[in-house]
Amino acid sequence: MASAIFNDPKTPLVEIRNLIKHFGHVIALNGIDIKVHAGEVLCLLGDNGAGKSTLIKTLSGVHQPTSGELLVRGKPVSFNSPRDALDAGIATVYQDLAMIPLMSITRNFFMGREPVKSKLGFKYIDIKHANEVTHDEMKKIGIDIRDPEQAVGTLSGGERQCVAIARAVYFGAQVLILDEPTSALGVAQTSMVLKYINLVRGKGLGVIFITHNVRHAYAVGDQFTILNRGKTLGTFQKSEITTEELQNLMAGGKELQALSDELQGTV
Amino acid sequence: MASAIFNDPKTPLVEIRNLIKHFGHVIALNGIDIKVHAGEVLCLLGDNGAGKSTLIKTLSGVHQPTSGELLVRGKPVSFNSPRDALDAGIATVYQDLAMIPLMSITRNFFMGREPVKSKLGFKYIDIKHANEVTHDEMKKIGIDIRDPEQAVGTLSGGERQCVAIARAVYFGAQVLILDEPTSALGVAQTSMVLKYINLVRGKGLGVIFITHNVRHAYAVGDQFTILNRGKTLGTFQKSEITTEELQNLMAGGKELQALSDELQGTV
Amino acid sequence: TTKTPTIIMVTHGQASDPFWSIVKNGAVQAGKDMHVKVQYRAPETFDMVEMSHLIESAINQNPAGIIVSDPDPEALGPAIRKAVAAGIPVISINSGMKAAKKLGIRLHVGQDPFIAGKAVGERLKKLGRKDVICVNQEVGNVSLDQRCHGVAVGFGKKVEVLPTNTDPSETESKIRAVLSSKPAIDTIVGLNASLGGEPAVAAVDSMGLQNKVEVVSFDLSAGFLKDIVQGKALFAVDQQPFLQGYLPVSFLALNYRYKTLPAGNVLTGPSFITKKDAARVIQLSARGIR
Amino acid sequence: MNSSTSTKIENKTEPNTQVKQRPPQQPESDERLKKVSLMTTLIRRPELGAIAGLVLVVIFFIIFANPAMFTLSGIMNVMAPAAQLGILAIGAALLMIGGEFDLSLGSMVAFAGLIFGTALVVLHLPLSLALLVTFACAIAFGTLNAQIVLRTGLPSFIVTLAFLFILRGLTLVGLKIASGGSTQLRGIRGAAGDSFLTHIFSGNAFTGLFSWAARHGWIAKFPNGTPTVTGVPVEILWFIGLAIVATWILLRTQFGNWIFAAGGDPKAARNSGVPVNRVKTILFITVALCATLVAVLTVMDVGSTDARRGFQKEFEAIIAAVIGGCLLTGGYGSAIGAFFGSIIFGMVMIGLSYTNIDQDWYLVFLGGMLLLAVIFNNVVRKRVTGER
Amino acid sequence: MNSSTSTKIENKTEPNTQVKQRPPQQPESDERLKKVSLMTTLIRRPELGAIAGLVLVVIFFIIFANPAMFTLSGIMNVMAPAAQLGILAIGAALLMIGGEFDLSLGSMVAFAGLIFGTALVVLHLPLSLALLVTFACAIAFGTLNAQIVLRTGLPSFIVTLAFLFILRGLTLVGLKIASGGSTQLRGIRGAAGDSFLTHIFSGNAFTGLFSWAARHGWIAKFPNGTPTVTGVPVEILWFIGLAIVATWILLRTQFGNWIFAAGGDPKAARNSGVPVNRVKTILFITVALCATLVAVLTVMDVGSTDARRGFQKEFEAIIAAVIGGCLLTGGYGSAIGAFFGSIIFGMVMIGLSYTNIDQDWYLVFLGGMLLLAVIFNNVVRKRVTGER
Ligand SMILES: Nc1ncnc2c1ncn2[C@@H]1O[C@H](COP(=O)(O)OP(=O)(O)OP(=O)(O)O)[C@@H](O)[C@H]1O
Ligand SMILES: Nc1ncnc2c1ncn2[C@@H]1O[C@H](COP(=O)(O)OP(=O)(O)OP(=O)(O)O)[C@@H](O)[C@H]1O
Ligand SMILES: [Mg+2]
Ligand SMILES: [Mg+2]
Repeated sequence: MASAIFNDPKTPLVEIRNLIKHFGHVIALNGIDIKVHAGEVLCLLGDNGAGKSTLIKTLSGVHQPTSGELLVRGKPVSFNSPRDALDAGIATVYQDLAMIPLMSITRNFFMGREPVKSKLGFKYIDIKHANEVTHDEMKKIGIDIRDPEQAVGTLSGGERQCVAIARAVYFGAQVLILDEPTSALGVAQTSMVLKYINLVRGKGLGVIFITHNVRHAYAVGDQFTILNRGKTLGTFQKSEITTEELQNLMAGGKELQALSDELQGTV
Repeated sequence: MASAIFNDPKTPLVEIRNLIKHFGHVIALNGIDIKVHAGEVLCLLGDNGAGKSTLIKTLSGVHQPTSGELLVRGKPVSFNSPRDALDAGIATVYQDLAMIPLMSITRNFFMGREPVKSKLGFKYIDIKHANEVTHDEMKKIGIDIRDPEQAVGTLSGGERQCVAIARAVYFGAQVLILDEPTSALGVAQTSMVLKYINLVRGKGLGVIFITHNVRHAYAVGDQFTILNRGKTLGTFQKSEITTEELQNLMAGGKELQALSDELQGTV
Repeated sequence: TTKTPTIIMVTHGQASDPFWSIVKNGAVQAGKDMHVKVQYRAPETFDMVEMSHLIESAINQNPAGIIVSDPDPEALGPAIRKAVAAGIPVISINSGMKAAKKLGIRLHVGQDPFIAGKAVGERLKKLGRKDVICVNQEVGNVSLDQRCHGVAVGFGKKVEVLPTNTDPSETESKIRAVLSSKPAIDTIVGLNASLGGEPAVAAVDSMGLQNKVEVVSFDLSAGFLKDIVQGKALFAVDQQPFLQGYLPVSFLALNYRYKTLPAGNVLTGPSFITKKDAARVIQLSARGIR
Repeated sequence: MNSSTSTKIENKTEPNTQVKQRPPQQPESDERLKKVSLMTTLIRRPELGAIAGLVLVVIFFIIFANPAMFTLSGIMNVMAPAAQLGILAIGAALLMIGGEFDLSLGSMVAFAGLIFGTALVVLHLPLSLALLVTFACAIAFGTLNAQIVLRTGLPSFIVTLAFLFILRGLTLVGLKIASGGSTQLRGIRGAAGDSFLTHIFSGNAFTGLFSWAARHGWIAKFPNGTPTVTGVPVEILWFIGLAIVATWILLRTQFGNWIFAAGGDPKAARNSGVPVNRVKTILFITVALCATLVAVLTVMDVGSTDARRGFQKEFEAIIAAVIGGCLLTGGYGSAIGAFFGSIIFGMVMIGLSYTNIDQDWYLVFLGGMLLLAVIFNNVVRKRVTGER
Repeated sequence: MNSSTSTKIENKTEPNTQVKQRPPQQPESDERLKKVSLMTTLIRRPELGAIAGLVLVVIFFIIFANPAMFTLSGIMNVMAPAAQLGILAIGAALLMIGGEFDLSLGSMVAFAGLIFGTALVVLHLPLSLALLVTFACAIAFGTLNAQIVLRTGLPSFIVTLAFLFILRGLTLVGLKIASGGSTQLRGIRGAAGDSFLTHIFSGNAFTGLFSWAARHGWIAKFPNGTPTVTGVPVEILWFIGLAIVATWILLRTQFGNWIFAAGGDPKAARNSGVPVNRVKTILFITVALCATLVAVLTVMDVGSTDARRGFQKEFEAIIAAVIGGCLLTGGYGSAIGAFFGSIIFGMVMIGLSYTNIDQDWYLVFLGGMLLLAVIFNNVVRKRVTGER
C-alpha cells in the first residue's frame, strides 16, 4: 500500500501554472493554476465540459499540455506517458475508467503492475494471490464479486467504477486523482469512497477529487476550485465558503435550489 | 415531440411480472414485478450490480428475458429488438449511452430516426435542420455545443450524457426510461433533467428513473422500488416514506449518514 | 489383379492454370482409356514445400505409380527418392529432365521450360527482332521464370521481364504503358497465351502498332490461335501439355500390367504453331486438349 | 493565481468578458474555439486526405515516368484498371464502414463471369436476360453471405474467406463443364450481340466527341485520322458515377447514417433502433453487385472469362479503401476516399511500366510507393488539423 | 407484488434467506450463480472450442479418406505442414491479440530464406553465423515494422502490406543477384554441413526410438527394413514447444497480460502504465522471428529457396488464428487455439490428397470444410455455455 513521503509541507506536492490545452481548434483549457499540498483534498468543481477531465489528464500524462508548467514537489516535470506520472507517484481514476472489457477483473486490477513471482528463474504472475487481493479489495469497497476471473465487460456500471477505484487505492501513491469516482456508485459504495479519501488525507497524501455533488465535495474537501469554460473561477478554502455558497457558485445551482423548493423535495 | 395517448388510467402503461434473467451461469434478475402507470414516475433504486440496468434493458428489448411476462398497456408483448420497444413507445437512455464515438453529435442524436426530406423523389437527411434541432435541444438541457458536426468521442462525459438524454427526450414516447441520467451531470444539467421529468409526468407519460441519489429520486418520484441482488425489496408510495427512510433502506445509507456527521458535512 | 490401380500425379501447377488444366485433361483421358484411377494433385501456388508434402502423401497411399513435375530437383529430391525407395515407379514431366536419372526417376516426358524458352529466343534472333520483353503473369514461379530466362539466353541479349497478374485488362494496360514509354520494343513474348499473349495482341492493336510490334506466346489458347490466323500474332510455342498428361499415365498403366516402359525420355516440344497450322487446332484448344 | 472570489458569475452562458482574449465578432462565435480557415476545414475531411497521397504519386511520375503517361491515352490507360478496382473498392469501403469484410469479392468476379458467360454462350440467352440472371445470382449470394454472418455470429472475415475458396472452386468446375474441359470460356462478345445494353457495359462513351476533337486536332490521332483515344471507357463512367452515388448515400441519406452506426458500434446502433441486420445484408448484396458489375464489364471487354478472373481483387479493394482512409474496425471512412485510393493504387501498379526502373523492382516499388503515399497523406492531415 | 415494506434489510452482504432457492452448500457459494459442471468450465475456455472443429474434420476424414491418412506416416505427413503453418500462426495470434497484423510475414519467410541461403551458399559462412545473421535480420526488420506502425500511427495492416510487396520484391531481386539470374537458390543443404545445429533445424528427432520400434515390428517399415517414418520431424517439436511457451506467456506472465491489454484497448492500457509500444515492438519482432524460423526449417529441409516461398502464408496464419478463436479486433484469443486452428487447416489442406475427390474441387472442399469447422465449433460452444 501507499507509503507517503513527507517533504516540506510548504512546497505543494503538485502545482500547475498557467496551463493551456488545445485540441485542434478546440480550446479546452485556457490558463489554469492549481496547487495541492500534502494532506490536502482539493475538490475540482465545474460544469459539464468545463475542462476538469482534461486538466487531470494533463496532470497524469495522458495529454501533453499545449503550454504551461507542471511542478511535482517543486520541480518542473514533463510527463510523456501515464507511466511517467505513475512513477512520479500520481495515481489516477479516470472518468472513462481505463478498463479493458474483455479482460478479467483481476487482470484489469493489476494491469501494468502485475504481482510477479519467480520459480526456477521463470517469472510469472501469482494468479492466486492476485485473485485474492482483487476479491478482498473489492469487498472492502462494498462489492462482493462473484468471480475475479469474470470479464470486466460483464460488470455493471457501478461495479466497474469500483474496480477502478479499488485499483488506484490499492496502488495509491502520493497524489491520488479521482475523476467523478462516485457518479455511478450506490450509497454504500459512495460512503466507502468518501471515507477512503478522508483516510488517505490523514496519511499525508494529496488528493484531487472531481465531483458534481457539492455535498460530497464539502464532506471531504479542504479547498474548492471551480472551473468554467476552461478557466478557473477561483479557489476557496473550506473556511471561506458554505455549501450553499458553493452550490450557488456552480452554474445552475440556484435553479436546482428553486426546483427543489418547487418540487417540495430536497435535491 | 411525444404525443401521449391516454388510455384507461387503471391499466399500467408497462407491467413486468416475475421477470427472471440469467447470463450463462450468472443470475442477474430473480423474479421482479413492477408497474408504471401513466403520469407516474417510478424510481428504481438499489445497490451497484443489483440488476437495475438489466431490468430496464429487458424492458427496452436489448435483452430477452429468461422467463417472465412483459405487458404494455395490458397486452403481453415480447420485444426482439430495441426497435420493437421503440415502436411500442418506450424510449430509453442507457447507462452505457448507446452513442457512437466516431459519429457527429447530430448523427448520433438522430440515429435510427433521421429527419428525411425528399426532392425529385430522392430522400435525404435534412442536415441543416438536424443540426439546428441538435444545437437547440442541447442548449435546452444546458449544453452550448461548439459544433453539432463534432464527433461525440470528443465530448466530455457529461456532455455525452446530455446528448443521450436530449435525444430520448426529443423523441420521447409514452414511457421514458432513464438509467442514471444525472450521474455525470453538472448541477445545472441535473436540474434541467429533473425539471424535464416533472414536465413529462405532467403530460401523462410514464417514467422509470434510475438513480443512486435519494434526493434526486425523492424530488421527482411518485413510487420507489428498491432492488437488491436481483430481487425487489419492495415498492413504496411517496406518501408512505421519507427521504431518511429511503436512505436507510438502501444499503449503506446509515454509514453515509454516520460518515456525514463524522466529517461535519452533509453528504 | 482385378483391383483398378491408382496413379497419382503431383505437379506444381494449380488445376485452374490453363496449361496445367490441359495436362490434367490428358491424364484423366489416359486414365479412362487405360482403365486406371488417376488422381491429380497440386498446391494452390508455386510452393515446393507443400509439393513435397503432397508427394509424401502419395507415397503413403502406395499407388501403382507417381508422376511429378520437378521444377526444383533439390527441394523435391528427398520425397522422390523416398518414393523410389518404397518401390513406386516415378515418371517426371515438364521440368526436371536433367535431374531425373540421378533421383531414380524412370523416364521424363516433356520439355524443360528453359529449353523451350531458349528455342523461342533463338527463333526471334533469327527473325531479326531487336528488343524483346517477356510478359510473366506469375513472377517467382520458377518454371515460368525459366522460360523468360531461356528466351534471354537464346536471344543473346537482355530481355526485360514485365511482371503482370492474371487480370487481362490490367495486363493490357501494362503492356500499353511499356510500349508507349519504350518505343524500341518490337517483340512481346507471353508466357501464357490467354493471360499474356491475347492481352498483348489487344494492346498492340489498340495502339496501332500492328506493323511494328510482333507478339509470340508460349502455350496455346483458342483466342491466340485466332490472332495467329489473322496475322496479329507471329507464332505460339507448343509443348503439347495433353501428352505430358496422357503419356506418363498410359506408360505407368502399362508398366503396372505388363512391366513395360519406354527406354528413353519423350520430348513433347517445343513446336512452333504458325499461321499455316493454327486454324487446325483452334477447336481442340477451346476444349482444353491443345 | 486568482483565488479571489467572484460570486457574481452564475450564468454559464454569459462568457467572462474581462479575461476574454478574442472579442466575439458575431453572436455565434465561441471563445472556446480557435479560428480556422476554410482550407483547413476542407483538408480535415477524411476523404480529401487521400488526395495528398495522390498528388505525391503524380508528382513522382511526372518526374520519373515517360511523358506518355500523362497524355490523354496514357491517362485512360491508367484509369481503366483503376476504375475496375475502384468499383470493387467502393463496395468494399461501404461494407467496411458498415463493420464487415467481404473476402469473397474477387472470387465473385470470376463466378459472376462464369454465370454471365454460361447464360450467353451455353444457354444462348439474350443479353438482357443474361444480365438479369447474373445480377440475381449476385443478390442471392450477397444475401447468403449476410445470413451466414448474421446468424452464426462468426466474423465475416472467416465466413467470406470460406466463400473465397468455394466460389473460386465452383468457377473452375463450372468453366470446365461449360467449355468442355478448358479453364476459359470464349465467344461471349459475339454472343452478347449489339444492343443498347452492350454499350452500357462495354466500349467507350463520348466517341463522337473524341473523333470531333481529333478532327480539330485537339487530341492525338493515328495517321489514318482516328483518335488514339476513341472515347472514355465505360468502366470509368461507372466508377465515377458509383463514387458520387455512394458518397451521397453515405453523407446525405438515412441509410448512410445507418451504415456508419452499424459499423461504429452495432450494439449501440441496435439500441437506438437502427435495423443493423438489414443494413449489413444490403451492404453484402451491394458488394456482390459491384463484383458482378466488374465481371460483366471485363467479360464484355475482353470477350472471355477464365478461372482466375478477379484473383486477389478482394485484397486490392481493401487496400484501396484503407489508403482512402477507411478504418478496418469499421464506422469510419468514405467512398470518395476509396475513389482516390483506387486511383493511387492503379497508378502505382501501371506506372512503373512508364519509367526506366528495372521491372524486377516492381513489387519493391509498389510497396514503397504505397507506404510513401499513406505516410504522406497522414503527415499532411496531422499537420493541418493539429492532431498529435 | 410484495409492496409491503421491510426496513430491516440494510446489510447487502446478508442474503435474503427466506426467498433463496438454493441454500449455500459452502460459505463461498453465491445465490446469484447457477452451478456449472467442470466440463462446462473447461469447454468454455476459448482455446478448447477449436477442438470441436478438429474433431469434426477428423471424423470426416476417417469416413472419406484413405486409411493411410491415419497411419503413423500419414499423421506425420499431415502434421508437418500444419507445424510449419502453426509456427507462423502462433506468432500471428500473439500479434493479433496485441491488436496488430503482420501481413509481411509470408514475404519474410522468403526474405529470410534468401538471407540464410546467401549467407551459406554465396558468403560461405558457417551455419552458426548464418543463423545469427538471419535471425538478427529478423529482429531488425520486426523493429522496423513496429517503429513505422507506432510512429506514423498508420494501421499495421497497411504498413505491413507495403512490406509484403517490398520484401517479396527484394527477395526476387536478391535471388537473381545471388544465383546469377535464376529465381532459385540451390545447394543450401550441402553448404549447411552437418553439425549439432543442423539437427536442431532439420531432419527428424527420436530416430533411434523409431528404428528400434520398427525392428520390433511395432511401426510400419519399408521392404529394406527402415521404418516408413524415421522420426518426428523437428518442425513438429518446434511447433509444440512454441505453442506451450506462448500459452504460458499469455496466461501466466506479466508480458502476457500486457499483450491482452495492448490489444484490448491501447489507450486504457497506456493509462494504466502498460508500455504498449514496447509490447507491440516485441510482438512484431516475435512474428518476424517465427517467420524466420519457418524459413530456416523449410530451407534446411528442402535444401533450396525460391522467390515464392511463404506465398500467402500470412493469410493462412491469420485464418488459423481466427479458426482458433482470435478476434481480428485484438485483445482476445489464445496460442493453443492457433495451435488447433493450424492443425485443422493443415489437415484440410493435405487431407484432400487422401480422398478420391477431384483436384478441381479442392478449393470448394477447403472452403466448405473451413466453414463447417468454424460453425460447428461455434455452435458447440454456444450450446455448452448457454450464450445467445
Ligand atoms: N452480460 C452479462 N454477463 C454476465 N453477467 C452480467 C452481464 N450483464 C450484467 N451482469 C451481471 O448482472 C448484475 C446486474 O447488473 P446491472 O448492470 O443490471 O446492475 P445495476 O443495478 O445496473 O448496477 P449499477 O448501479 O452499478 O449500474 C451484475 O452483477 C453484473 O455483473
Ligand atoms: N480530444 C478532444 N478533441 C476535441 N475536444 C475535446 C477533446 N477532449 C475534450 N474536448 C472538449 O474539451 C472540453 C472539456 O472537456 P472535459 O472532458 O475536460 O470536461 P469535464 O469538465 O471533464 O466535463 P464533465 O463534467 O462532463 O466530465 C469539452 O467541451 C470537450 O468537448
Ligand atoms: Mg469529465
Ligand atoms: Mg446500471
